[in-house]
Amino acid sequence: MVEAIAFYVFGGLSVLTALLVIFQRDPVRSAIYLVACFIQVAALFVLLRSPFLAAVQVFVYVGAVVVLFLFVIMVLELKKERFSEYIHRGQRPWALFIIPALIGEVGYLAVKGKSKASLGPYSEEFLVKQGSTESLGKVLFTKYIFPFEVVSLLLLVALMGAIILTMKRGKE
Amino acid sequence: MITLYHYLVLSCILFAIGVAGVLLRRNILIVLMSLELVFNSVNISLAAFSHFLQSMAGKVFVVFTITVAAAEVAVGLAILVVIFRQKKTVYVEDLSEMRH
Amino acid sequence: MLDLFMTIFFMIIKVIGITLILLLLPVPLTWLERKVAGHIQQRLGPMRVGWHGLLQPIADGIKLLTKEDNIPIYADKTLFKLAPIISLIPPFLVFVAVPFGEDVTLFGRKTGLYISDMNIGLLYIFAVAGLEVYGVILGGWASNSKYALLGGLRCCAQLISYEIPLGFSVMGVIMLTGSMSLLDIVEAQSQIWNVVYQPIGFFVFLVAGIAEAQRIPFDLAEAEGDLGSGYHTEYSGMRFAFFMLTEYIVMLTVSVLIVLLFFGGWNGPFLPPIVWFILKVGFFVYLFMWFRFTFPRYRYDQLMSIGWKVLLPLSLANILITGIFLA
Amino acid sequence: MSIWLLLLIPLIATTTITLITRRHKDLSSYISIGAVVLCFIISIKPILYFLRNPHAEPLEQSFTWLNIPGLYVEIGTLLDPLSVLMLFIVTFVGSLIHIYSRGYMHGDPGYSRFFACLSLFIFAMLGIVLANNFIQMFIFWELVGLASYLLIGYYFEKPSAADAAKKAFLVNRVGDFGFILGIFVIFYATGTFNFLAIEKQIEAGNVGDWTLLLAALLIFCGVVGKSAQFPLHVWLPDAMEGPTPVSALIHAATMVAAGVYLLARTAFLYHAAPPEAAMVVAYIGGFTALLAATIALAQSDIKRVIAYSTLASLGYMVMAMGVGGVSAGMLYLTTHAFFKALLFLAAGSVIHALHTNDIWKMGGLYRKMKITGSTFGIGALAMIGVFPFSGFFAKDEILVATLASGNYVLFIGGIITAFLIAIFMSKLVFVTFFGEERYEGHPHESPPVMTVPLIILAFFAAVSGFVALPGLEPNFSTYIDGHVEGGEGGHFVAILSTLVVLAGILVAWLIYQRGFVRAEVIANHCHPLYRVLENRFYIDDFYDRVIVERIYNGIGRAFNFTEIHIIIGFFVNGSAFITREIGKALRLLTTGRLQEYALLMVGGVVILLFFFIFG
Repeated sequence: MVEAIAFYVFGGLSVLTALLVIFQRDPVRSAIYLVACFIQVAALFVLLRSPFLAAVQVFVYVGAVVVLFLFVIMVLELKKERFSEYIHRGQRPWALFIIPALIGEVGYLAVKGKSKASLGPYSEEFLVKQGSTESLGKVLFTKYIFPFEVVSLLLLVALMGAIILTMKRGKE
Repeated sequence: MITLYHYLVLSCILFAIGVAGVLLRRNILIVLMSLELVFNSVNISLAAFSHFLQSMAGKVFVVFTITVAAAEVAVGLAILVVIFRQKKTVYVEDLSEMRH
Repeated sequence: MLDLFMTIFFMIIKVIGITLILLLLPVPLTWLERKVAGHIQQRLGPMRVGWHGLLQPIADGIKLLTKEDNIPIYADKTLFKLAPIISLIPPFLVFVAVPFGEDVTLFGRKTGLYISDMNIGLLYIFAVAGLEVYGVILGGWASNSKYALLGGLRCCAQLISYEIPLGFSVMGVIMLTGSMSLLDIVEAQSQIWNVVYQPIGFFVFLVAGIAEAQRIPFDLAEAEGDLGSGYHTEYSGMRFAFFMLTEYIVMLTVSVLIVLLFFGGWNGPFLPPIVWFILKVGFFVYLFMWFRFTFPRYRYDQLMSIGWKVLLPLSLANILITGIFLA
Repeated sequence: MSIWLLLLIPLIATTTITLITRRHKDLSSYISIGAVVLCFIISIKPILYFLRNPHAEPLEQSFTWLNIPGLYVEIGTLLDPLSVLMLFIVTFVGSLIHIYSRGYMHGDPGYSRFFACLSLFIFAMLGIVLANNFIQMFIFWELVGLASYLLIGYYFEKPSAADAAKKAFLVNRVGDFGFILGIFVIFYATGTFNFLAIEKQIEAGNVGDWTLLLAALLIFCGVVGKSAQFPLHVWLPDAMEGPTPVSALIHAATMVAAGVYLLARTAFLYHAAPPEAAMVVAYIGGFTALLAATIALAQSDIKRVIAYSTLASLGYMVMAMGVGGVSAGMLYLTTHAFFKALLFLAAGSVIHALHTNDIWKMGGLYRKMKITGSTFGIGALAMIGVFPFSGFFAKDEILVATLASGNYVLFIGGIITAFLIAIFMSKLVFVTFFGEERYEGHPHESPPVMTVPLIILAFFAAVSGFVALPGLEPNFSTYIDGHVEGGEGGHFVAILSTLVVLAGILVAWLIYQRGFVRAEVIANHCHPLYRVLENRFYIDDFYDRVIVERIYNGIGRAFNFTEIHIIIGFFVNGSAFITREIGKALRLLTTGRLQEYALLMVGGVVILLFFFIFG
């Protein structure tokens, strides 16, 4: 009961804020609604019994990614856009047709699709006993150690790439 | 009772909103933000699968997705800044050099 | 049913209690800071209002409350009003996971001196503390003024940069304890404080903590010399007071975290735990004030290079060394 | 484990030099020398082990490289007396040549490149020696080809050197083509590449006669290529274009020895195959020896003469293998490694001093270069096969084995070859080091870094033959073969060959030292013959005129036609045309607007999902 209420509140808010993100004319406000949306998603992660993911969500998305967005918005001094030009007009009729179709199809698949997957060993009792974060960590550093290393390398490369891209090249 | 399907439908709606943002907005920053929305919707469905199928793989992949998203944003925004320095615009359709 | 009621009741009591403490503590702290400043600079500090100026903060408060609430014409009004509140929320959220002592018995019920003991406590604290930057950056943006914007950007870059060594410097402690719960971490220090094992970690945490609290020598965001007054240039009255409040609470948070992570929390001989806790936190709060009137401010590029080129490698080295010793 | 180091060290050395230390010439040379010397030190242990236990079982180590159904390929090492002997020759003589090179190549701009190639060469050669299966051997076999290509073409800015390198490479490819076909035949028949396993299968009689004959002849093709037997011998004299230490390395220790080693390694094959196979081997060898010795008479380039002497020696060795004298052939290989390396290095020392290759521009050098002269003399005596120098024992064993096998034609050919070798080797010594001084400039003795290897090699060239003394136990042949070969007619052969050889030296002495008959007079009298010899029986010209110009160019023209009209005209330009037309149509879609692409993408997903749901 409580869980259902929480789901509908957080889910509804996340949809609402997501809509606000894409229909704001002021990029700063978009970013702020994005933060709100991310926090709702973090709450959903808590509902899904993964507090670690929630914390990482807040840490990375809210604490870093959106701050970066804001930072760029401010560095570039992007102001509110005029009403007539913030949406790509030529695309609108197509998008109006495609987006509902997408929702309908994926939603249909989500509800009607039959999952053939079998249940894994990580039941709720198991997670409570073992600690969900500990279980995640163990899996991450044993079975998925190679992708983990690859991803960390990717992050490093992206970091250096970003630095080098934006570096002002001497005096040309 | 909240089931996997609730989460999947929610994720689907968020995904569609994100795609709509990518398709409709002219400001490349908002396009990137919409991409983040798409990432998040996928994360929700991954975490939901992980929870309801009692498997760890989904959560592990959420961690990876978040990392990759962070990398993507860093590089994407860096490119954006460089483009802005050169062309003084953030509108996607102004950036069509690759056509030639 | 009663049990649930009592749990909720205690929860509310604790939340209110901590909120009150956090809201009121800055009041004496401002007085203390001015007194410390005065004595370090060989003068008396506030003396007029009350005995040795004790009532000075109240007078200041009244003054701030009655000031004109000025909003610049070209400011983004919603965000301008929102920013101080946003900046005040994260420090409060941090204290959800911060314990003040061991379990005590109240009205015949055992209860912990904390709101929630999470097993990802530290991660939560850092995640929430990272949100502090929003108040700053939005305040700077909303004011629609060059000084405020520059101050906001600087401050944003500073906070983000120093969050990284701050987070990494704690890794050593987490590795030693094997837990991210602050209760476990404090408990693990009942014999020897972590600072003995983690001198580098402590140093990095202290420096990065000062930067996170935007105290001198890292108060580049304010930098009244070159930026007027940083991101809150345009703020006045209570909105300004909110930012001040935030600064003090963050300073308090950093001190509390230092004590919990590196100086054994409330562990100590003879005296009751809560007294030890207050003493230790007080010492670090005093240390911060002392720094403020002792060190000159860094230049902005120096600040950034300290963060990325000194603290970050140091904290990484600390993780490495700890790992080697643990392995 | 240490066995794998033998492969690893030269490889590391060559990569280090190529990638890191290329700019530091001295360091590069030290790395390369250090690597080969280290290999020598490491190989001492197995050498001593097999010296103490000559009848020990072969030591094999291997791990899987490829394992797919029907094909099992391993990477492995095989240590037995044979490979250990080769190990010793390669690393020991290789070390001396490396050290010598430090002096000889001094001041050369490509110093580091040279040493990197040397290390690569050693790596490849050790790979051949240690291989326990055909595939691995073939890989390193090709690597040797590559290394030799690089080294022969070391002075690649010189067209003749580049041509020589190309020639060596291509001629070797011809042989290697046969070699790999042979490997496939063997694999087809036995299902394995491993030497020991193949040997077991053949001994068990699982392989038919014709298959064996075919396999033996095809594998011999590889030998003909690498060991420069007739008709693929043409690359070896041209390989002189490389620096002299390279010639020493190719001729003495490594490349050409590989072919003989392969014959010894697969001796079981030739034992089991119908005798025709061995006969082909023996006659090709014998013919090559005679041919080379004849050609050598009329050559005047010091390195070229030695090169033809190598051809003659190789002919001897192959002939020995063919008549079943494996240990005799290996003994010749061993001693040859010493004296041929010695001859080349000494010749190099002379060239280093005079900067010319023409023996008629030398003479009387002994007075100026005592060490070089005397060591060259020892090498020549060993090569000629004068008692008690090492070559005598080796040649003797081969001739005895030939006689014992009943091939009188070959035996007589061998004797004649020995006579001819004696003539031109002594001619070389007399003309170069004695007689009147015809050189220009002021030659002087080479530095110690060059002469010390010469002295060491001279010592071994002089005495290494004694390992084959009949009384010795373990004797060289028991060491290699496990049994002593028939000594029938031993004394007769020994005396005969000594007499022949002495006669040869006498003839040379009379002509070139005493001037009893002037060389020019002979040349004029037998003018046509002399021309034929001088032009190497026109074999190279035959290859050039017939094979290269007619066949090769004819095929080239055919291919050229196909290339221009069918491949380029139809396929290349046609596909380009089609692509261009499609591109013109598709260009309308390529607006360069990111979001339109995204729209198309999402639209595609929607359509796909539609078919997924309702299809």
